[in-house]
Amino acid sequence: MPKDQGLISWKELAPGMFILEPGNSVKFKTGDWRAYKPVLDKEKCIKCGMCYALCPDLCYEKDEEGYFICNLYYCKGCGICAANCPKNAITMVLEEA
Amino acid sequence: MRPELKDFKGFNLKKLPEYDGFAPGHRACQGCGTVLPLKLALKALGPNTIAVSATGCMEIISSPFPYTSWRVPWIHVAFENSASVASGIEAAIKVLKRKGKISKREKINVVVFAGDGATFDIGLQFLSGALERGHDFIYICLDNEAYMNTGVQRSSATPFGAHTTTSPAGKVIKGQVTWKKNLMGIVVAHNIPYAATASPAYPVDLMNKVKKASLVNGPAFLHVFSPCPTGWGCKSEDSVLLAKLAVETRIFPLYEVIDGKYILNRKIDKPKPIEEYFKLQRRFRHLTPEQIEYIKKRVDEEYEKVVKLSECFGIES
Amino acid sequence: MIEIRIHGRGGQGAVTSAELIAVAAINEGKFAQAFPSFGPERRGAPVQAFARIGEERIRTREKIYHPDIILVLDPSLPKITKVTEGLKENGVAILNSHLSEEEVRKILGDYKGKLALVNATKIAIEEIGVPITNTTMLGALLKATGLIEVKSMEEALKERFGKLAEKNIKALHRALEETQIYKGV
Amino acid sequence: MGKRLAKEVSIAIAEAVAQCKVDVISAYPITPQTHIVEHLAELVNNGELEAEYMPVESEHAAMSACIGAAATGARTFTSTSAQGLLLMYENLFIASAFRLPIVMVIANRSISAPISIWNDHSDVMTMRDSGWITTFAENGQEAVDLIYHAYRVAEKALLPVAVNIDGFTLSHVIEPIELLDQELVDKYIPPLRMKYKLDPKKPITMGAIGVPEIYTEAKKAQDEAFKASYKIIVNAWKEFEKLTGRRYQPVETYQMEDAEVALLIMGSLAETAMNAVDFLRKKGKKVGLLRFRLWRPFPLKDFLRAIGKIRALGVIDRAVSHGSTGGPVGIEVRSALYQSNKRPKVVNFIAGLSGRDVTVDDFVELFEKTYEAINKKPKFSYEIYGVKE
Repeated sequence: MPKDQGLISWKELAPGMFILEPGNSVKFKTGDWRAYKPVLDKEKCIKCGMCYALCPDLCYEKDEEGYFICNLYYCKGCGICAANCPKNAITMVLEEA
Repeated sequence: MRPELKDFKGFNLKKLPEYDGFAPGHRACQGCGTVLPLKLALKALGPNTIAVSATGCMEIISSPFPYTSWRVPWIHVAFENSASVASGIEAAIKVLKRKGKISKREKINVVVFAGDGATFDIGLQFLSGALERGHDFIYICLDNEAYMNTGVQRSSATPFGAHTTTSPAGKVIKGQVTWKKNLMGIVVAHNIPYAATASPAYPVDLMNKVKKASLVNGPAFLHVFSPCPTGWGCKSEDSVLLAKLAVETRIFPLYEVIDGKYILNRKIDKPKPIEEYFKLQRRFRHLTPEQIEYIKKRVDEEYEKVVKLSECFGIES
Repeated sequence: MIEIRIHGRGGQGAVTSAELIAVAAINEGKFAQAFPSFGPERRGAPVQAFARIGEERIRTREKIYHPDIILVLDPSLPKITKVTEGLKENGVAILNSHLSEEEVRKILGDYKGKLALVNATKIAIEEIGVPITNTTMLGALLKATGLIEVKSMEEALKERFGKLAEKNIKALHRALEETQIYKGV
Repeated sequence: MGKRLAKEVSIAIAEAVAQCKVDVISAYPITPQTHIVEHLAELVNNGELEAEYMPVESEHAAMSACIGAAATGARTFTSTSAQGLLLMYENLFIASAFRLPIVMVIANRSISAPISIWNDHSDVMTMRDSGWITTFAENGQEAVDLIYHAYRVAEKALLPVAVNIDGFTLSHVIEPIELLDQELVDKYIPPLRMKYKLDPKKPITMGAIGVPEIYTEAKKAQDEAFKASYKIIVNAWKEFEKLTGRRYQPVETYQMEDAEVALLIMGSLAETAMNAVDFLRKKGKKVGLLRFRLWRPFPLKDFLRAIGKIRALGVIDRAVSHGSTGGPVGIEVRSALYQSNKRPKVVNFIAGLSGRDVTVDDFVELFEKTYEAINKKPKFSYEIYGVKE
């Protein structure tokens, strides 16, 4: 079993099995849980930030132009962003196989 | 109004803080309406925060070794005792500040995240003790209305009529037979400075309430409505919509109680039909017209109580 | 090693007298041990407390079954419990009583040993203002046994009672004067 | 050196805890430990001790609060007995797995039912697998010294320590006790510095899920740390001896040099038993006494060394392990001897339950019963001694 699945020597564990690296779940890909992906229509987008606020998976990041872009490494495809976009700028599209 | 809240400034949706105390890569279900308010709360609190989790979904999805989604210091001890653990942390901070081992100027938020089972049921005594002792901490109950972590068993927060695996919609008894416990009433009876209900459908309101909770000296409590697509049998994209409908149907009124004074945040004069809320969820699919009638009546009664309480203090939202 | 059993009623200070005996003895450089009987009794019920004094380290945790001394704080107790139970033949029974030696021996039944009597209730009411006889009875103990120096007991009382010590010391001294000692028969 | 004063053991313990400059005390009343936390409350409220005193709503909360406080870097204390210990049970395992240096005094008391407030060891024996360093005091002086020792060891080993004192028979006894001078305490117990704690400047995650791929490793790491604490414990006692002249060892012996029969006891009963040894020695019987001061980690080597050349050992347990092959100590001792070449006959007595007095006469009888085992195989694997038939 590879190390990133947790199998390491007991000698390498911090006391108490504490995890010393904060927020290291960023390394963990949840994007492959997804069947649908959000697609943004920048024409309609008003950069209100609702998708950013409501994404349970913290996928949205602001780009240089101020648009909120979904990081598909994490996006599980729940569709909350699309359902709550006030301008219907996001559509959920079936992932291509 | 409490002096700590005098200069309170709310958040702006367009300019939310960049810092997230919670990291992506967590294992919550698609469309989880419980991790969503958790994320928002940590955003509101910022990095100078110590978090305590009760056992439950949020603890499980955030910490499968060797990964952690917590960017703030975090501890999980057991199911029932997160309020006591937090009170120990708060006491330690207090005395270590007095002894000069922690800088006196440093404001450290101590926040608990616990589900409805951990709060309404198994941890109620611990919560009561911590509130009564007056620790300066924030307790956030993420209420998804059943024991989701163990496979959707009923809790005392499960709504009347709802199907769960231990309150099944049977041929004779159709779902939960009791009304949801009035937790806010219990909490408010402890005379704490700040208590509020909040919903992820109103993210800025929720964050503002978390911030207020952190500003007041003494215990603060947030009862947060937290839709669970898996447990409720709804579509993952509907969890925010359901949170919104719960407010608009008067099922989950949004209000604050500051020093015992009730403030209704959102008056619902023309409530949406409760059926709109029910029909999106499998847990209510079996409800009989009589049950729905009973629920409607009781929901209105409970809502009116909050309206009356807020009117008697005469504070406009 | 001398073993003392104190009989009182809950709330009369039996435990405190055991404590004072130990404190005074330890302050004299002796070894001592004091402990209550650990029962569910509440105020008013007959209770016991124990003390041991020795020249060497005391190394037993047994209860006291064969005391050298019994100290009875309440005049009504001998009628309801056999206070002399297990008392050594050459021991001494120290009782709070206004009765005569003869009358007391009658109540105690077959007890033939040394006896010390004092009307501690009267002294306590007159000197302290309450019928709590524990400190008065300590005076009787000192008179009857010479086990602890009066000065050490006074110090122990001061340590324990602070401002209230003075009245208790007075009661103690009156008991030292008024205690009557009767040899065994 | 401190002054020799007459003190109730509970009061002396509280004063020693205060001398150790504890930061957070969480307390819930239960007989017979109450005097300890009452006196600590007095010291805090009189301004004599700078600490947070948490009058929590249950023992479960008491241990939970200790975990929270210790995880934040505070020196903590709590105390309990019997049902209280059982109520905090699940937290005991978490405290040790988190490697938190919590110190707890257990004023030992029997477990319900029937409800009883008196002393035996049935409470502490339930926690023997919980990963707490566990010591037993024989008298008031030792109880106090074990407190100093507990903080020193807990913070070096990063493990919680439970100091056991017999309820009432120690907790409520007044006897001469010497507290250390404050300077010595400060020397012996340096300020607590936790490398890993809840600190926003250096965030860590405590209490993550141990998936099947890591749980075993986590337990192995904990077990190794626990075993390694033995050295820390012994060294702390050596250091204590240097400072105070008072000598402590994991296994205490009395008249064991040439003993052919011995009793093994834990706690304050051992003092009474010494009188029985003296009595029998005068009669020419070669008897001796063993006492575990350290119960966890189990002092295997010390024990094997201490038994010398005895032919029979009577193990006195103060708890019942229903349907087992002995009392908890008896089982442990038999298991320890199994791997050894030295194999005295072992008889196991359960005595002194719930404050039932075990007198010098009783110990004489127990010695006699143990003697019998040399030539005669006992009919029982354990005997509940002194029970009324």
